[in-house]
Amino acid sequence: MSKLISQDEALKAYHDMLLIRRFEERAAQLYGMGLIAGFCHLYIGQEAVVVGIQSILQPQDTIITAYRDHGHMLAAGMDPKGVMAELTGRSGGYSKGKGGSMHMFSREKNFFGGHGIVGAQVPIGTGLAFAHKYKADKGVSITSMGDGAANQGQVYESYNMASLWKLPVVFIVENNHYGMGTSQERSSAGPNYYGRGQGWNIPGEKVDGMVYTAVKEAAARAVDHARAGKGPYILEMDTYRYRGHSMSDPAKYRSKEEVETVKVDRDPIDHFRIYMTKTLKISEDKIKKIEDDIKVVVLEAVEFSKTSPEPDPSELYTDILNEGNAVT
Amino acid sequence: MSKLISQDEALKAYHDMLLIRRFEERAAQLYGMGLIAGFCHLYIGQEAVVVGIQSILQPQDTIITAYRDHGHMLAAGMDPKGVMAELTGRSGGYSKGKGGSMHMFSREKNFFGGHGIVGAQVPIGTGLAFAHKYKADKGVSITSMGDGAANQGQVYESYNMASLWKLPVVFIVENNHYGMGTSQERSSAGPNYYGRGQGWNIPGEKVDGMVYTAVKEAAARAVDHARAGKGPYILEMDTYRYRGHSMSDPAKYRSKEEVETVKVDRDPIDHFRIYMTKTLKISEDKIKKIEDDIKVVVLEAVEFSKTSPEPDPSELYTDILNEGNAVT
Amino acid sequence: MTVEKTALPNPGLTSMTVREALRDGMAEEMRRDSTVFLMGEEVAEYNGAYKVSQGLLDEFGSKRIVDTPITEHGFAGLGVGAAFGGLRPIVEFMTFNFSMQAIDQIINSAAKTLYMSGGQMGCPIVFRGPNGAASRVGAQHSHCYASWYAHCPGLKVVSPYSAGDAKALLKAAIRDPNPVIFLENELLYGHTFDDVSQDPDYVLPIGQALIRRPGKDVTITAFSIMVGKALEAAEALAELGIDAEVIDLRSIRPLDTETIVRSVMKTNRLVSVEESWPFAGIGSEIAALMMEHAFDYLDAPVFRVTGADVPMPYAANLEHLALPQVADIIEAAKAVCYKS
Amino acid sequence: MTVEKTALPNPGLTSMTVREALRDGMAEEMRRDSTVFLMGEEVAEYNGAYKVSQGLLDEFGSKRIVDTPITEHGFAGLGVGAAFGGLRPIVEFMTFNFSMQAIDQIINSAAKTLYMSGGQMGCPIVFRGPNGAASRVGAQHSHCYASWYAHCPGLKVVSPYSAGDAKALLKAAIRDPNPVIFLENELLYGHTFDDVSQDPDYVLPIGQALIRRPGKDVTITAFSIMVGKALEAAEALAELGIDAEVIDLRSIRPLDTETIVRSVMKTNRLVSVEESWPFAGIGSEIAALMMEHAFDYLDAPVFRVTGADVPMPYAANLEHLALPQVADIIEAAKAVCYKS
Ligand SMILES: Cc1ncc(C[n+]2csc(CCOP(=O)(O)OP(=O)(O)O)c2C)c(N)n1
Ligand SMILES: Cc1ncc(C[n+]2csc(CCOP(=O)(O)OP(=O)(O)O)c2C)c(N)n1
Ligand SMILES: [Mg+2]
Ligand SMILES: [Mg+2]
Repeated sequence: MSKLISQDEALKAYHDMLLIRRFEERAAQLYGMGLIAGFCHLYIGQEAVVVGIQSILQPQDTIITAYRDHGHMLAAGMDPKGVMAELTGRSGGYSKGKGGSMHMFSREKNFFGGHGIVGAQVPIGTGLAFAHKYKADKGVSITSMGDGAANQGQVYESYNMASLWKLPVVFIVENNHYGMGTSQERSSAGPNYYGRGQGWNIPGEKVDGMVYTAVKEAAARAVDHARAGKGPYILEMDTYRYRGHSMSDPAKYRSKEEVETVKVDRDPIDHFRIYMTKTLKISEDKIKKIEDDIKVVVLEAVEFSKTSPEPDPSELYTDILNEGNAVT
Repeated sequence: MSKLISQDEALKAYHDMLLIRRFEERAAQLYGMGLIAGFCHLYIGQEAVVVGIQSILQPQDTIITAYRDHGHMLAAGMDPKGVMAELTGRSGGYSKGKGGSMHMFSREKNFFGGHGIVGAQVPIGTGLAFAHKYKADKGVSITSMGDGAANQGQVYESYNMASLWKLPVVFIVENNHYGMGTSQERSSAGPNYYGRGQGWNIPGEKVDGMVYTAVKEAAARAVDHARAGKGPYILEMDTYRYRGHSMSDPAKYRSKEEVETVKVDRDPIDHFRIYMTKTLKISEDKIKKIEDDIKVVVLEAVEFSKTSPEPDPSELYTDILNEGNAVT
Repeated sequence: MTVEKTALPNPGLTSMTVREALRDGMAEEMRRDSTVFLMGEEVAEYNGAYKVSQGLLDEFGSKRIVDTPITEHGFAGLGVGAAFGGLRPIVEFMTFNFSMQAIDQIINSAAKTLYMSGGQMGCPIVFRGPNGAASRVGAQHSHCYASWYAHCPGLKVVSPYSAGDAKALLKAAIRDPNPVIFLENELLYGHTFDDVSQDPDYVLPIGQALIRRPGKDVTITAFSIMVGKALEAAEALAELGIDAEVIDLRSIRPLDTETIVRSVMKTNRLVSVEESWPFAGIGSEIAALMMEHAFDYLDAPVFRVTGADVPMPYAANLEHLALPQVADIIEAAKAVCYKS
Repeated sequence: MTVEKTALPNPGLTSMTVREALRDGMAEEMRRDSTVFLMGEEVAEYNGAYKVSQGLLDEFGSKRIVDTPITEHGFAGLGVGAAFGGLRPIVEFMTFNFSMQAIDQIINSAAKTLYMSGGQMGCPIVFRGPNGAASRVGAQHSHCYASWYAHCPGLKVVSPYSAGDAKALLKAAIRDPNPVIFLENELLYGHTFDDVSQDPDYVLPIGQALIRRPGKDVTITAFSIMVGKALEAAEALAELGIDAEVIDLRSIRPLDTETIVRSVMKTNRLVSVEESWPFAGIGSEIAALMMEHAFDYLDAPVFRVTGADVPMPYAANLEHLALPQVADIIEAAKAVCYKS
């Protein structure tokens, strides 16, 4: 059993998880209104994963994931305004509106994207770990992928190099049991993902990704291992996405009951709220305050994302190449 | 312990292994004389692997490998003349001189190449297995790769599909312990290759690839498994290449002693010869006859490869596309 | 929309979307030849990410309509092996952007092996899927691969515009004994055309361009979705007194150079339209070919209308600027006619 | 061999092979900047499959000279991540043929991310290695990628001829804050040139072509090994009374259009030479550019000398026929000068 966490930590975790959920609920609305377009992949249901991991990271650690990335960004402390404005393709977005939902970055928060090609972030995250080791900055690379992505060959090429060279990387398989409309059973041979590192001498474990404390504790083990110079570690997070794959997916490949069961039995936020009130004895007032604050923050983000101007037409031809010889 | 094989089988196995060796020794000479150019990868030392596997195959089974392919071709019964003439780039070669050492094929013998891109033959071989299953022809695909190739991501993408769909494919890792100048230890994390299938529910075993009977027995288990519809199987063949990676490689990355030890202690042909005379009581005469026959066959191949004309210049523009709609 | 005119027998045309036409084309060929099968991500139970394979699983079952893991490198290679093994795979890329993961298998294994084997190892395979920009999907999902694939011998490269062409050319591609790159367009999937033959024997030879609008003042070449824009531009140009001939290339490799040259001999002017980047694009090739085959007929330099030389931006206004618009084609045509 | 002439200060030249020049270029930059490292197959203990990294492991150790497994997709992506993480990787492909396995990372991750991030995520990385045909290595090992990479914004593409350029441009590529594709040529590795600067501060800006031989009758453009063939052809042409100007492109993207146009304004004729396939090649782009920028100066259509439009054959006689030879360039130059 997990040991109890502090009230402060709980409040922060609750804040971060709820922010992600409320933020994305709004994003879905904006999508419906036509203010967001193209692909938009919601993280709703999976919030405990990123918030749990983030809770044990140090400032020099780096984070990288795929296109289902709003949660990672908000957990990393990126400004909801900048994220939402990127979703609407405005100049105030993190990529000045040029990247969109799938392609956002923050060097300041060490968030390295936001990648639209399934699996591509895995070697890149391994490269971030290579840089940590090279620079001896004691950083760890948190490299996330989906259950569908976990079949990509580049993942195993990365496992091999990470293990050979003992790179400080924690590979997170966010197993939400579907890659688009294909269930884990139909996409992936073998019993699990965390064990697939064995052939490369990489330890792994399965984690209840719906439970903040479970994620946090496993992440601490994995990150400590990597930071200590013992090489990579795999965490398979058992989680679930409530919405369709992206906004256009009616998700008919699974039953309403399946979704409802998870929502009722395992919702990371509801259950954490009960844990806060029942186990940690945090007052309803404190919790309510957070909920109210988040409402304001999200509304401000929405407002900003609507009023921030479109990028100037001249932006079409900027940022193609860096000038000069300075490292950016 | 293996049960004894018949004299006939032994004579055939000896013939095939020795043919490969003598053939390649000649090829090396022709290379030295400038009659063969470009890449030429010798199989010398690894002969027991292909000959052992071939001994249990059925006519409908298919074979595919990388560029170290002369052994596979001769074991599959391809004409040494056609193989040698391809090495010299002549019109009598299996690819009319257009393919060279790395790119030879025989639809007649179900030999599907000869591929120059490390790892590429693995999904292709898996596709041959897919075709076997689709056509329900009871065939098995024998798909070989090197220890270096076994790190390629496409191998694990293939493992996944082969296991998911229970394809009749036996993956052979010809572990000669080096990929060019890089030893297994420096290229590959994890203790072995045969166990890397576990994460995909694929059984595997390690085999002494220098011993014909050991190869044969393991191959029989693996091929039976695949043919029975139980899906893929991995065999890691512990073997050794005596020569450099290709003709230009002085192989300074390993000691002379290392090579000599293998040659003395484990040579597949020498040891098989002793087994024939000592254990199977085959007469020296019979063995001598094979050796003499091979000498003639190889000399004829050499002769053919020198006298077969270069391809007609018009061949430059043929075989780029097939005409018409017929399947070729 | 215009009705396609061809020299082949054409027993009655019907109206449908490009999406339906592609589906019907595959279904007809699968009925005709039991070695044809379709594989790709979400092609079976989901009926295709863009619903192009709607209903095929129901009709043909999971042996022939195969959902794959998200492993393009692996399943493209597997398709090549299946083709070597006597089958006729249709490999769907959810979008062609993902074909980069598989491109070694497409070029080194599918395209080059016939030659490397001295003619033994034909590889009858179709790689198909949406190519180029969709709507607001950003830089990693908007890449047009026409010029890359067309650069390489051993491949055929087809990119239809209308539903009728989509069906008849896809059928030809499936019957073709060579690897064919079949470049569709997501935005066209929902467009309806009334030029679709219902005759299951009707196929269109690969390699023939089509004059979609005859004209005498300027030739406009285009393919895929840009054909529509070129036709729109031609209408507008007519009002300006410029009579444009619009050629739908349909096939990029082989390219129907003769049809273009013949047109330029008449119009003496050429505007090439494509949505991809300019450098070494299809327009570059056409310009070079006109140099070689119609130099003395050109009254103005070939004008290339292309996508902007930038990764595709997400913002609505920038995306619009990054793609060739009707107005750009009109301006280009006016320029080569020396009218402003 | 000719000595390179440049506008930059050039404090003393020495003679060495292209192989040595590349090695020295890397070594100097590694001494200068501790974030520069080299990774690839056999680059360390073997000193490079073609010995380009000879001695680097000894000097810089295994932290900075890194042997990789044979996993191009993975290590190219790892290099991109390392670049994002603040390092300056040099990624060697044993040959560029194998870059196809990694091309998604090169295009989608390295080339497009700066744009997709609104300028935040620069990717200073060099992908280098031999490109195009070597000798008798067949279809899968002879592919020239100049046109593919040059098609794509977000990359720079360099392909030097001489040792001096190889060194000075590789140094520029390593210092460049963008992804640079550095296309070498295996057959040139052993060639000696006397144009190599020993000054560790000497770099050559990417994007400048060089007139290697001035002339007035016809312009010949070429890059990499074809520059040598073009120069040979020019000598032979001189004897026929044709004075050819030979331009070494050096950089393919950006292309130094201005230098070519200026030359064509003088000579009124252009022959483009490249070893790759014709369709949508560098010659196509140059022809299109000449249309646009020098149409009225052209007295003959641009002539493209290219590799044959076939996968590379192994047989000696066919390989010779598949590649542009000096005689082909001479014939082309005579043709555009209307001399036979
Ligand atoms: C290489 C590649 N192939 C296909 C796609 C299309 N695609 C986008 S997301 C996705 C499903 C990925 O599933 P998973 O890895 O489980 O992540 P999840 O969406 O569940 O978070 C697919 C097939 C892509 N973006 N990249
Ligand atoms: C994708 C790719 N990368 C690199 C090479 C160059 N190369 C050819 S063979 C080889 C070593 C392969 O070693 P292994 O798989 O162990 O096979 P072996 O040569 O020992 O039979 C390399 C690196 C290649 N042909 N293809
Ligand atoms: Mg998933
Ligand atoms: Mg090996």
